[in-house]
Amino acid sequence: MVKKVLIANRGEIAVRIIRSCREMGISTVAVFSDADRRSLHVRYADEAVHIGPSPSAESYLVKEKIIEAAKITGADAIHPGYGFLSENADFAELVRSEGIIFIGPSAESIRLMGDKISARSIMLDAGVPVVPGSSEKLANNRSAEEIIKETGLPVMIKASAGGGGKGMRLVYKEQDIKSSLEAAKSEAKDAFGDDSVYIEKYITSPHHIEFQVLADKYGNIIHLCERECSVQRRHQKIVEETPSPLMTDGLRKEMGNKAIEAARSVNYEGAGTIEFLVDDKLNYYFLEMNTRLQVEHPITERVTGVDLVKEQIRIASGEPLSYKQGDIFQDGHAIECRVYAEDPGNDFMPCPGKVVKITEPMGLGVRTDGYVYEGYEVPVHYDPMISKVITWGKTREEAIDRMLRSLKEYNIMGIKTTIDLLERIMEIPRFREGRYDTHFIEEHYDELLGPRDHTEKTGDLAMIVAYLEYAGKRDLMKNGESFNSHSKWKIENRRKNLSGQ
Amino acid sequence: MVKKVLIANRGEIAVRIIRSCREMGISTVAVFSDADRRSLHVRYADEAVHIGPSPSAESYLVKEKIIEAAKITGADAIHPGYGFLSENADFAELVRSEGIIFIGPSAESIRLMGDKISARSIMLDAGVPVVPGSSEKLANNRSAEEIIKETGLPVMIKASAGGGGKGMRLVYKEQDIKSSLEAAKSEAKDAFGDDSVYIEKYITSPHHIEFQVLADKYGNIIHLCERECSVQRRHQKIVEETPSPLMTDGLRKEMGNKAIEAARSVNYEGAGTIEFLVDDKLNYYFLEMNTRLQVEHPITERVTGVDLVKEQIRIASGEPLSYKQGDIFQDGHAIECRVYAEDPGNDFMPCPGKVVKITEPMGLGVRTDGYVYEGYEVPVHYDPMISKVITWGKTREEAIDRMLRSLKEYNIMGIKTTIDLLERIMEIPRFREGRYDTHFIEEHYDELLGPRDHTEKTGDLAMIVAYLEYAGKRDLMKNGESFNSHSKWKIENRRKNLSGQ
Amino acid sequence: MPLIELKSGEKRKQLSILEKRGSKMRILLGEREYDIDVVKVENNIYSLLCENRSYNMKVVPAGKKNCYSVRYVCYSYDVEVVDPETRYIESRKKSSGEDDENVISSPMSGKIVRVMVKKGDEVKPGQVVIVVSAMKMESEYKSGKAGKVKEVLVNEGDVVGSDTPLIVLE
Amino acid sequence: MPLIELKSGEKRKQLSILEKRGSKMRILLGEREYDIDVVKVENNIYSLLCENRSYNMKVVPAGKKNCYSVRYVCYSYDVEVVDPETRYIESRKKSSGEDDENVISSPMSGKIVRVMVKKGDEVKPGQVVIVVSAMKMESEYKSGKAGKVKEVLVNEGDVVGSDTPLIVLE
Repeated sequence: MVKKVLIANRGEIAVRIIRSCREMGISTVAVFSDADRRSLHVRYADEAVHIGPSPSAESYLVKEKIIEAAKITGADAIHPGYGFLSENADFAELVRSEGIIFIGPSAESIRLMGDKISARSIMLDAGVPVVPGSSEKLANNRSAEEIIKETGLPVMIKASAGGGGKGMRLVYKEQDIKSSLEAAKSEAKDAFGDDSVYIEKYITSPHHIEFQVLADKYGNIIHLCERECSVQRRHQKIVEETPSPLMTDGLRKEMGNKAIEAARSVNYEGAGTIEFLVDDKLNYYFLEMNTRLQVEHPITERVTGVDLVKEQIRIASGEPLSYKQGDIFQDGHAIECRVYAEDPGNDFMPCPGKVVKITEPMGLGVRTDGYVYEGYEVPVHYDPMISKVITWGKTREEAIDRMLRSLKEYNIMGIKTTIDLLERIMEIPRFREGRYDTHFIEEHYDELLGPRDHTEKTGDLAMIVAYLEYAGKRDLMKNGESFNSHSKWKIENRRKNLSGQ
Repeated sequence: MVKKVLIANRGEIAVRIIRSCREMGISTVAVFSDADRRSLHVRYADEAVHIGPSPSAESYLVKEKIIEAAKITGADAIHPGYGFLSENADFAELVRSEGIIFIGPSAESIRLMGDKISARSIMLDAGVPVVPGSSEKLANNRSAEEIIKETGLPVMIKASAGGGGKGMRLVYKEQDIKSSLEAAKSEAKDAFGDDSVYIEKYITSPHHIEFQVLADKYGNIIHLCERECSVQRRHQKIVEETPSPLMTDGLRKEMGNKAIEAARSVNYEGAGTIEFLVDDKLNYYFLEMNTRLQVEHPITERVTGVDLVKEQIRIASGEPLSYKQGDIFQDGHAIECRVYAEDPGNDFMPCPGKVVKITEPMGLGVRTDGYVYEGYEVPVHYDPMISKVITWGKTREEAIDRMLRSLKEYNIMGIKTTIDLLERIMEIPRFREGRYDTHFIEEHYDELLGPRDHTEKTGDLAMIVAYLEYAGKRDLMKNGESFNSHSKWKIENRRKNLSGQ
Repeated sequence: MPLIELKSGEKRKQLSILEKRGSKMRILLGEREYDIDVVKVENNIYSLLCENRSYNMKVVPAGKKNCYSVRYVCYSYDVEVVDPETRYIESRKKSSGEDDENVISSPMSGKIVRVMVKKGDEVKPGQVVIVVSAMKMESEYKSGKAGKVKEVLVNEGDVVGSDTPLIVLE
Repeated sequence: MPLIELKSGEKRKQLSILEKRGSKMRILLGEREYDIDVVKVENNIYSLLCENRSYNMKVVPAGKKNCYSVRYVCYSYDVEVVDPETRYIESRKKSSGEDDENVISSPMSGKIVRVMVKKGDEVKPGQVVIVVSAMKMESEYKSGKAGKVKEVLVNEGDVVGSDTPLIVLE
């Protein structure tokens, strides 16, 4: 078994990985940039190594610095988390060539799945359905236009090297084909240095459903059921749940088997996720494979009881899977809500800054995975996700009610967050009924982001509180002592003085 | 269904009940004494009513004030929590006579189970084994001595009205019988105003194992398996787990059925707990029934998935049980550790005071039910329990490892707590092996409470930190600004100044 | 007690404390009287009881002087406390014609990626003058009005806090 | 830098800061030199890095002046900072024979249930002088030495904090 793991990441996922290592009795090494000296992963790990300036290109993305940190501390394994170098095949290769265990799949698997077009053709060979469209990079507009006509409008043009919605164009009308192709290529060139694009049939009312898989070194592969990830804004997930309200037992079995086939076709090892697009008629198409842990992995952990990070470490240590397919079932329902440091009322503008106060939701059926604390300054350099709330219920309804209760308890002051938006999502009837697709956010924009009704009285009380805070500060400046002080005695004394005036 | 619940309690259990009410869309009313104006249950409830001075005899124990608060706010139900008035039959009766729903069993059930001797004889009639000994209050020493000879030494003399270890005497030798009887009676008279005692065979190597039951108004009764509660100090539980390491499937079924019979014999309704004493040979004896929610109910919630407070409310609203016996199974393993505001190094002396800082453990498989927050002054008037940590694991080993990880994360500053003691309990081999009985704490006193080994280096670093804190405060007093300030810029500036000196 | 006025959105109300006993207060706000029991339970958090209802209200400074952002469950209020000093400054500003709108400030913290104007440039309303990057996203800041650039206060590569002045127009 | 001495249990060590750059310091403590990177991350919490090891250390005042209780995972240390002022007072006290042990203080907060001595009483070592109740438990406080009661500072029914002087002996 691995003895000391270096976590080549930061934020909540670094903390989450350290937690499982602790429970396994494995030592941990954090790495950090200038901006992260005060970050929780540095405080929480057994050891911590500084790896450079704040921009990730000069720290978290520099393979050699990570390897050096592992050597200095004698770490025998590296866990890449998600993002950063987690899907970088060269990094996986370099780590292994230095005699260090990479907690993840082979460089070859990462490469095959990293290129969307090669992944598509491998899936076709493995009998996994893919979205109708081109199977190769498009050489010129001529052949692209032909393929679009074959596939039938609407289609999606996508960058081959893409991700995050860049280099994507949706085409409804024939006359837009040429200009959209050009725009997608130019954007792809800018973003990824590669203007290759491919064509996919555009699915109306699409659902984003993914399957978690685990595979060991001995060819054993299991799936841990699905996650429904259709609540998205700007192609980024913000709410996920399992089971999917769309899923049937039969379809779960079928898609789960396809997910296993997909993993087998690239000799996959470790934890991975097969993403599918599913339409309203329950046709499903392979979208891509994420060859690492997902942000939303905790909902799977909650309903299956499997600690995915522990399984990753066991697999990387050469142990066979602890579970057989027959051991895996979904108990109850789990939902995850992502808390971003953003201002939803201002077009989701990032909102870094200092956390003045934080109160975590607690009690039955609630888990939070976060990393910010009181007084922590959320840095401007990295991803704005600061926390995830995961709730569980015997039923979907209970999980939603518990999520609402938890979000109302969750108090983060000093920075703007998506908590209020998430609360509203839980209240929208179409969400509660489980009838939503990836267009959900845009179709409910006003309900989710418009002003909230309120009463005259709460507005008045807010004014009174603002006054008391103002008066407390004023008195503090004047007398070096606040009348709102925590100490009861001070309050009493001051009141006596006042009444004597 | 009930619409508005008044919680006749305080602390963690009041907060925990409000949480479930929130999830059910039920309004909540808190009551509070002078000492509790700042308590979390007051802040967290929808409404809050002041019911008197700090001593509970003048507030939380005054039936009429509670009823009045319910009437003022229009609450249609009262949840008594545990402790305070929860097992007061007169209160249950009074509440109902005022047309308010009492979330708990009938006054009659409470009365029958409240008197240990009447409970004993009912159990004998219902075919539930009881500890060999007297079935009646003892009239005089003569008959007591006879019964002791019949039962066989060692025996335990117990106060009939008792609880909390008062009026109890363990007798090993014949010559001690008379003096022990007299001492027990005198103590019982002092503590409860009633000198009745009874005799029970003393079980060597005893295990305290209890069964959770749920019963509706229609005669449906189920059990939710056992809780092992043998880790105790001064007859108070501090660690509980489920399943019990001692339990077998067959015994669970048998004892579960006996627990159901026990509840049925008093026409029980609501959530209740049957406590058993189990010896090493798996002989089990009825000890008592708690006719209310238990402190340790969350471990049952975690392995069965049942929200016990929600079930209590549904039962009180006249709904049939949501579960059948066949729906109940234990998934994985759960442990609870109780955090008391006490100094274990100083004979568990209570340690009320101000919480300077608190960091809750988080992540996969952890639940905390607490009520103190940063700046909160734990009052001297009430129970010292401030929080409970509940962890879950696929296996008992994982649950213990997760508990250790959680306790190490749990940081409460400003008051002394049992957290370190709990950590040590998790580390003792006999606990890890599941081979312990109610003598565990006393038998491991030195390992649990002796000094901890440490290195020279950590001691040195502690000195350095003390110096830095001192220097920061000194500078703050001198310059109105600390060199340990949160702001990086201030530190930089000051260092520049220093180096320029 | 000096006259205190509170502004929140369109509303402007005068506040006076009529009575105070322990944590209990009687307050007149505009036309309405409130009997409240209020304690500051944590930094930035107040617990109010009013007609038996319990309000857990959170308050943080909202950037400008004497401005506070107050939150109660999902409701947010921006409240300005208009004290006599502020009123005096307000009236002086109006008469002298001073104007804060000549300054373009950053609405969020971030790193300056590109400064698209220099001293002396003429800018049009809506023209992008600066690009700031934070948390993997770039945002463009536009001028709210036409004018000539008097001064550029930041350089490319600088990390700025929110509400930092970036560019001054004449 | 003035000479600083630190006391923890039996140990007494002198501290001097040899070098300071940003958050990094080189410190000489007794005979050992430490290169540490230290930041105060929260009130009462310091993050230390020393030879790549990460220490999250918590510190709270420990009642007496310049005394701190420091915690690192399960390890607790009581540390006293002996500054020149304290040393001066210490030396003065020794010569004048003043003694803190004449005061019986409460080790915890609680309510005074019974005061068992009055002014002028003679007490023996180990004699119970006061009973305090907290959290449903009663505790007896004993005198550490023999002496005559000079003053009783509390009454039955009073609620006292920890480290409050209760009784003074002559």
